[in-house]
Amino acid sequence: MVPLPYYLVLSGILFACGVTGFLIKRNVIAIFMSIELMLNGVNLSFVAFAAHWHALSGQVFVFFVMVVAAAEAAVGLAIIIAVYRTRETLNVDQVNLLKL
Amino acid sequence: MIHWIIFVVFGAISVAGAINLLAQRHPINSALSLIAVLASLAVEYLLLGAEFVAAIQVIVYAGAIMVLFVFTIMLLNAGEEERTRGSRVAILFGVPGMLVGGILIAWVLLRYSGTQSVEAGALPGSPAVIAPLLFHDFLLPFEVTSVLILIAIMGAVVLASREPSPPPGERGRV
Amino acid sequence: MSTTDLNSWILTLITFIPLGGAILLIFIPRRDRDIRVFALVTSLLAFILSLHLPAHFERGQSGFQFDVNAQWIASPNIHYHMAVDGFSMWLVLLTTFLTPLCVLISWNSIHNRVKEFFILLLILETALIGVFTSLDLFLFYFFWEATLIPMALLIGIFGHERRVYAAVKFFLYTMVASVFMLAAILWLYAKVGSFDFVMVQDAIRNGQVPGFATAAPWLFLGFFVAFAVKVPLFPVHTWLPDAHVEAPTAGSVLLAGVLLKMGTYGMLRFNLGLFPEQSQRNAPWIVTLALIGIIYGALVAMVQPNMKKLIAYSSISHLGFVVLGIFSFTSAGINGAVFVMLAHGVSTGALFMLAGVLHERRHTYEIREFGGLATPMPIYAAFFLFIVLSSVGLPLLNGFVGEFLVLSGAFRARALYGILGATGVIWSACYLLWMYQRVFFGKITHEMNNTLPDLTGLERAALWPAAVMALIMGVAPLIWLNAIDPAVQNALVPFGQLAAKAVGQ
Amino acid sequence: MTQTALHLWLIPLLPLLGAAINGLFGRRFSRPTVAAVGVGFCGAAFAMVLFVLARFFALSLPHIETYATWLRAGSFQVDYGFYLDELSMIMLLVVTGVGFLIHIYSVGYMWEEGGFYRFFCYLNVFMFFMLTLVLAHSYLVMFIGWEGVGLASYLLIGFWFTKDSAASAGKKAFIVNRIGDFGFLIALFLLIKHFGSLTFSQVFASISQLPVETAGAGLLTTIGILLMVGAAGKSAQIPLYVWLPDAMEGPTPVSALIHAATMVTAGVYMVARSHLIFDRAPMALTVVAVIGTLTAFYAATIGMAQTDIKKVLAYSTISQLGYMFLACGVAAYTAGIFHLMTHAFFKGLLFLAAGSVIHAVGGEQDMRKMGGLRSKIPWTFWTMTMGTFAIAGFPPLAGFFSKDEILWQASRVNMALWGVGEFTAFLTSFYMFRLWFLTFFGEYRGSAEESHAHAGHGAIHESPKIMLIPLVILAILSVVGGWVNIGKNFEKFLEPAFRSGSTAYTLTESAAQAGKAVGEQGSTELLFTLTSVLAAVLGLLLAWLLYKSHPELPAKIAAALNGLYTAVVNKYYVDELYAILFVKPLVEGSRKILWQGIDQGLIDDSINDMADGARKVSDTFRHMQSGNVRSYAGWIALGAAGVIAYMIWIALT
Amino acid sequence: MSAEVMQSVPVAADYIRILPELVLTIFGVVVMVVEPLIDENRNQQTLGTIALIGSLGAIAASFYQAGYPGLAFWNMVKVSNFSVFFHVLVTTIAAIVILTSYEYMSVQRIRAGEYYGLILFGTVGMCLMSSAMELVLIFISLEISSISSYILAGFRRREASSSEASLKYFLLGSFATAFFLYGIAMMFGATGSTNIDKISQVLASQQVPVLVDVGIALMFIGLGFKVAAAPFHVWTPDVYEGAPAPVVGFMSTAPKAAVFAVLLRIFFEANAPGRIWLIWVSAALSMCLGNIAALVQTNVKRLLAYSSIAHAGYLLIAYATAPDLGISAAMFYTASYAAMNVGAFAVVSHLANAGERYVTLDDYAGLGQRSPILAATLTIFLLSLIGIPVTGGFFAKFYVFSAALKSNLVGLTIIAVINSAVGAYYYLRVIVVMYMREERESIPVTKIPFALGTALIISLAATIYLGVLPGRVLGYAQRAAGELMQAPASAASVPSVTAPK
Repeated sequence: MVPLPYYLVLSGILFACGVTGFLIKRNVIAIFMSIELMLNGVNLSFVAFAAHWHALSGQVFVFFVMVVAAAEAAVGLAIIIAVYRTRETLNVDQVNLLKL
Repeated sequence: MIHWIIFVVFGAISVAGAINLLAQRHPINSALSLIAVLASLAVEYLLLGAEFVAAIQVIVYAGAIMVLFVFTIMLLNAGEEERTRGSRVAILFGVPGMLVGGILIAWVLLRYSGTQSVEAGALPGSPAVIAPLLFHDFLLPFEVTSVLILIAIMGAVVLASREPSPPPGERGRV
Repeated sequence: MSTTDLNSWILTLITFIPLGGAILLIFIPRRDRDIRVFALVTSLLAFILSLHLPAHFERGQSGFQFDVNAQWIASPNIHYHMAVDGFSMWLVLLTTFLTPLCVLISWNSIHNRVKEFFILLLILETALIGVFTSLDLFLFYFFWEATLIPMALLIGIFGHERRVYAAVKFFLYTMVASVFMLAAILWLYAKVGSFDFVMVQDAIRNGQVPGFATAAPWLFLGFFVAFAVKVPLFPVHTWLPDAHVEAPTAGSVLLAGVLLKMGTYGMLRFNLGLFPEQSQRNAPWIVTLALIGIIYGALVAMVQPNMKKLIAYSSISHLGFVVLGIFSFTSAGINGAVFVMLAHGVSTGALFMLAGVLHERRHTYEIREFGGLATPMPIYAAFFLFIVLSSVGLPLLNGFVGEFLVLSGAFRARALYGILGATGVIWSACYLLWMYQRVFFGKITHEMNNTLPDLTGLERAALWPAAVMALIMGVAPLIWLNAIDPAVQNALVPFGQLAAKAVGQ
Repeated sequence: MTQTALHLWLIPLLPLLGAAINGLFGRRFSRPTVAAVGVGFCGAAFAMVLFVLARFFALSLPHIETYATWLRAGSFQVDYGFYLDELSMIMLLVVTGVGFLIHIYSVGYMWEEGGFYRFFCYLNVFMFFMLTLVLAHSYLVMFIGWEGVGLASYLLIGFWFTKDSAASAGKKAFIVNRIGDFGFLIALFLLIKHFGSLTFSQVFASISQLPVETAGAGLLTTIGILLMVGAAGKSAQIPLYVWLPDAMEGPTPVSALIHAATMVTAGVYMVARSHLIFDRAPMALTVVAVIGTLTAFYAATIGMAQTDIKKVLAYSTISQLGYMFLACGVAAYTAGIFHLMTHAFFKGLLFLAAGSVIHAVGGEQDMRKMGGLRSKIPWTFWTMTMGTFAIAGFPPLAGFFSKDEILWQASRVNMALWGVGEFTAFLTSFYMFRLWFLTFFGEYRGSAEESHAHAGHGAIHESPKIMLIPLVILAILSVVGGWVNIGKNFEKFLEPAFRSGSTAYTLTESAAQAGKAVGEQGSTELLFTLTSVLAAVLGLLLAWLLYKSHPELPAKIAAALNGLYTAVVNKYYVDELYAILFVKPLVEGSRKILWQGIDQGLIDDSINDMADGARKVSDTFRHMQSGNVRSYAGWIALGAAGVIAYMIWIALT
Repeated sequence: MSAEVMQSVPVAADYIRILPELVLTIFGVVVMVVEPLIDENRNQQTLGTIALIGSLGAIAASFYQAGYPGLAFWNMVKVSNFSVFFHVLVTTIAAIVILTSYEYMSVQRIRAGEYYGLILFGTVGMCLMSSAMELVLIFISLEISSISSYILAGFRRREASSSEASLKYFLLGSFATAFFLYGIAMMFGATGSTNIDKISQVLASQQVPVLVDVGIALMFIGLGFKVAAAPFHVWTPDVYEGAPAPVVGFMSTAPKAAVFAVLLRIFFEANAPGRIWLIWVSAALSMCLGNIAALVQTNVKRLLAYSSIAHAGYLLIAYATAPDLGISAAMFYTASYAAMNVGAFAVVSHLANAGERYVTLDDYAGLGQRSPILAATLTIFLLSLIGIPVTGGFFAKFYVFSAALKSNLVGLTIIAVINSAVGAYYYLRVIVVMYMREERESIPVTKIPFALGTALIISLAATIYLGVLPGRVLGYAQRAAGELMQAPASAASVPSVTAPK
């Protein structure tokens, strides 16, 4: 009998970890992974809420999120590759031509 | 009771994995720890009865997507990330902001999202019950995702494909 | 068509003929002479048409005339509402009168990008006329803003060395200021649900505007700031000298001749018309600013090394008279104020033309560059003297009538106002005569001045009308005052009521 | 209003027409044509005046003609209109008559000058405004003339505009006059405010209802004093006299016409015209009297030490004007006007004669470089002698009668005024004879021959007929001019113009009447007369002593009372004083403090600083765009925290 | 279940109600199919034309669609005047952008097939956003539009700046999306539904749980990011600078419009509580940051980026006002903003020339002489952006401000008015440079190609039309707003707020 909030808090923690990752990681790919982490956090709360409300649409939503995540992954990694081609680096701190 | 144990254990694993993801300096390790997170989340899904979701979580997410990641990492043979200090803002404002936000949300969730528990498999999300939703109620989104995928493919093609072109401006009219 | 249906069309025609001309001008091939001629014809046409106004204007009658009012936009409820009364009619004529002169005076002084120049000039004329004719607050605001762009471009493109700075300064000053007016207008619209000046006025007078009492001071200020910058009143006047010095002659003429009047006209029409109570409450400090403007402007003008700057500051001084007159709330004062607007338009316009003539020959406005010019160019000197006298306020010339009325009005309102204002009589003599002496009298100090050619036919053609007008306005001001006075009495009605209220309490 | 139309408007407009013709086309005319036009139209005006005079006694006075409304605002209205009564009649005669003569004279005097047409154009313009001034039926119309003559004198003083001194003199005249006009204007505003009109008839009608302001200064006193300020400006009284000496930069006929005969007397005329106001404002009258007396004396003292023949005459003019104000100040307006007339004759004469002298010695104006001209230019000498004796006040010449009348009237009010007056009379005769002796007696000290090179003809010579004729006529006038008042005819004639409900000096008047009654009045008057004659004679003797018999003395005396002398020679340094007190501070203050300080320093800089401030802020905002993704994420996270916190706070409250 | 089984297949009407999307998709596919079949140097034009036809078809479809209002696909989409408005807007933008791209494509040598394809597909997403009634669908379509713009931003692949822009946009974009998603999760958690109608019913029925507020907050973060509202605007300047000019023209208008539509739905139809101050602050921040930061910009694209932030701020004001005024005002604003901004960027992209070499203010010096037409056009757009009367920009601001005043948001209005005055300065700078500075080194100006010309004319016409006769568009917007308010939960009106002390 795990109370619902616990799931939610767990998801929250994961989400927070994702945010932190985005903030502190330098490697683009790692940052991207942190985003995935955030998405997963969200997914968890979807499923949890779905269970809470007995509404399957939550689970369906998760399904769609995964699709989106997949798409994003494809595009994102492509972009990363493109950047890598032009800049020879994966360190976001060094990807700052555009500023001011 | 058993639920408790499973929840705690895998919850712990996922969190640990998440933290490890942050801690690890080599992206490949991060990727692996992410996989761990995903896998343990799949278990949590099962615990909540979302069988179908759990399945694709493992197949699509932990499987396909992460493979993509690993592949990229290999392709670009990304090395250890050097801890350049490019951004003070992120540390000075970002992290505290994140903490505040996170704590607030957590607090709200604990305080206001009701306390009733969900027993295992509360809402059995077998493919059998998901399918009608997916192909009936959510037909349109489902179809639209195809466009999404299409775009993703195009994007990948455009961006990742090498430029077989002479230097710029040569054919550029003036 | 018969005059009656012409009456309903006339304002539209006058307003938009220049614009039409400008649009046609776009398609005229770039043969400068044709362009000039066309511009001249257009502006003359507008002038001739505008003569219809005084011809068919019913003196004696105080209300708006030549009224045309049609729905333009349903929401917001904007009407194409144009009409003139004694105040605005003459300002319209002033505009149409000055523009042809501007065309003439720029005939040779503008060599390159002639087309753009005259297009902008004509657009500017339309905008200016629109400001004076439109009775719909929105329409008014539109034309008000519309004057900004062509003027700024005229300064910025055809001006002299620091033209960009001047243009930007001009634009920003007036733009920023007019934003407050916009805010006020929006507020009024939000509460009254109409932009129509008359409706708004009635609504206010009948107290049908919720929350007016509390908002009134701010609304008054909103309008006032916009106008004060345009006038320009003392602390916010610094854009004017720069704008003038850099502007091409025609630009200066219209700027001093008409644009500044937009400000005073606005005060008269909107600040007095919509917020009599506030006007009275704020009069003291406004008048103080006006007086400062009169004296300060004159004194600063006196020490200007640059002819155009001098004239610019003199404008500040003269416009001070106008504001003084308006906020004296006496019939003499307001009559005078309106008259000063017109007189100043003519004489200062002419002064700028004259300065332009000199600049065309020597490419400088520095007074010390000249001296003894009366010998090589006697006719020019004569014109200059005549205009100087008219703006010094010599009786029988246009300058005197307005100033005298304003001052007597101010004096009636409060002796001190009149006295301080009257010192302006001395100052103006000082700076103008001194300037005149330095430029025209004495021995010729610079070689090249020996050979300066006297006025050309075109220049005379541009200057004669101004001079004659200055004389007529001085000798027979009644022609103007007849039409102005009823409007003044009309404007003063609420103040009478206020006074009555004050007595009642 | 007009019972029988006299077409008074023709009088001023004829000269204006002349001016217009000469001004517009004069450059293409030959000199004779120009002269003909200029003199002709002025003469026409004179003829018109005579025509009016012929009808004058048939009129019911004052005869008012209004032509059109000039301006109107609300209830306030001013018409173009003319006002003819004895006073304006006299003025008309003087102005047109003397003016006509001087026009004629100018033809000869200016013949060689460039800008001949300009000169006559200006002269006619002057005539127009002057006539408007004297004919005006309301203060504002008078103000037209008032300002206009100022303009004319500005133009004529600066006639030789290439001379900086001339140009400056013209400007100075105009501006100083403007200062006077300032007072005048304020007076007008007061009149408008309290009487709602500026028309003489209406203003006076309402004023005659008011009592005499015996107790302290009231409205009328204020108005009176302000008017006096105006008058002081126009008629060169202390403290605004400074422009008149400089005005001598103008051609001599101008000095004669404007700065001796007519314009400068406008102030007197105006005060006389407003006598109703002054009659009810004793304090104002006192002010007028005192200023007049002081000016008379003060100017005379300066006159003694001047060496420029025209300057001497200029100061003497100021001093004589002082007499006129003295007269007005004691409410003896007739006497004032009487002196005004005679002064017009002999001072006009003196100036023209001086002009003739200057003409003769080829533009030399320094008396020390003259002398012994008696034989060389007899006509000039004799006419000038007439003038000199007239102004000195030798009976039975014009000056004697008028001045005597003034002093007599003054004595009846206040002996101090009389005393100063008498002494001034002595000084007058002294400096005039000084001039006389220096110019015509002794031997020639100048160097006319070479100085003649430019003038273009031979040695010192008599002026042409056309210049002498006016001289003669004026000489005759300044001899006989005074006789009109024998048997008080002149006074009787003018008297109705100065009728007024009450007079400030009713008491003295009555006393005088009482005196008359006793019958000793005749004897006292005779006594006074003798005194003034004595003063004149003394002046003559002293002048003879110093400048004829013992020419070396003046230097000694000058050396003796050095400080005083230099002070006098330098006109008490008043110009310098004004320069230091007013002009400099004004100009420098305006430049340093107002323009560079406030305008550029305070306002513009603060605006620019604001702009810079905005730019700085903008720059800091720009640097938020560090270009680093993580920083951006940081901002977003921060914002997110804010939003979340806020929303939760909202939800819970 | 049975009821649904009754009609378990979508009927024809359903397809009509997604007709524009269908048309776009089809043409997108056609473009991609055709690309390989025709030779390199002609395909630019052809593909462009196909895409253009597609977008025109979509416009037609949207108008046609207007005749069939109602729900489709089991409450997934709801066709209403509201949705039609945004459909037309977005598709028109797409059409104009395609026109602008013709020249750009060939100059920059960008692969046309994918380019046009992405634009069309992206448009599909945007269209769906405006008609979607289901958070799932909103999410997906949002992703479609975002991802396509990520890719488009990186299309100048030779320039490092472009791919960097793409990366930044992508990373931050998905970062924000995660927040948005989390928000949805919260809403779902609070109401147990992801259907907007249902949500609004629930919210109307019961007293609003805290989770909803958190949800709103998180969603606002996500959406605020997309519309570049402070403090989530940071990405804008960089991305706009790096991305290809026409693309910027596209993504600074079309997706924004769509997202604003979503915001409208969520805020008004779902009647999100306690939003006003959120908007208040965000709007004020956006205006001030945008305008002030733009003052010293010398790169025109960046400058316009900041201006778009500022405009997002003005637009957001409408969301804090009473619904009956706010919605129509916001709709009108999006329309006119789209018109002028697309136009401006069309000019910019034309001047940018190969490799976007000329995008700094100095390059605009003397444009007045070089090509008066372009200069004049750009001037008009800039004036419209300033908000000078008889341009769309004026009425856009006007409606928003007066709506704000009517809702007693005096303080916010004053801030906005002052800001628009400040904003005038940097737009003016561009005009000044164009007309009053002499150009230093001569910069080539190619003659305006037909396609671009038409694009310019259209957007110019739109700008002026909205400025002279805003009546019809506004009227339509008001009707749409009315319908939106008919939604069940619309009863609750907005509490009026006064300016902060």
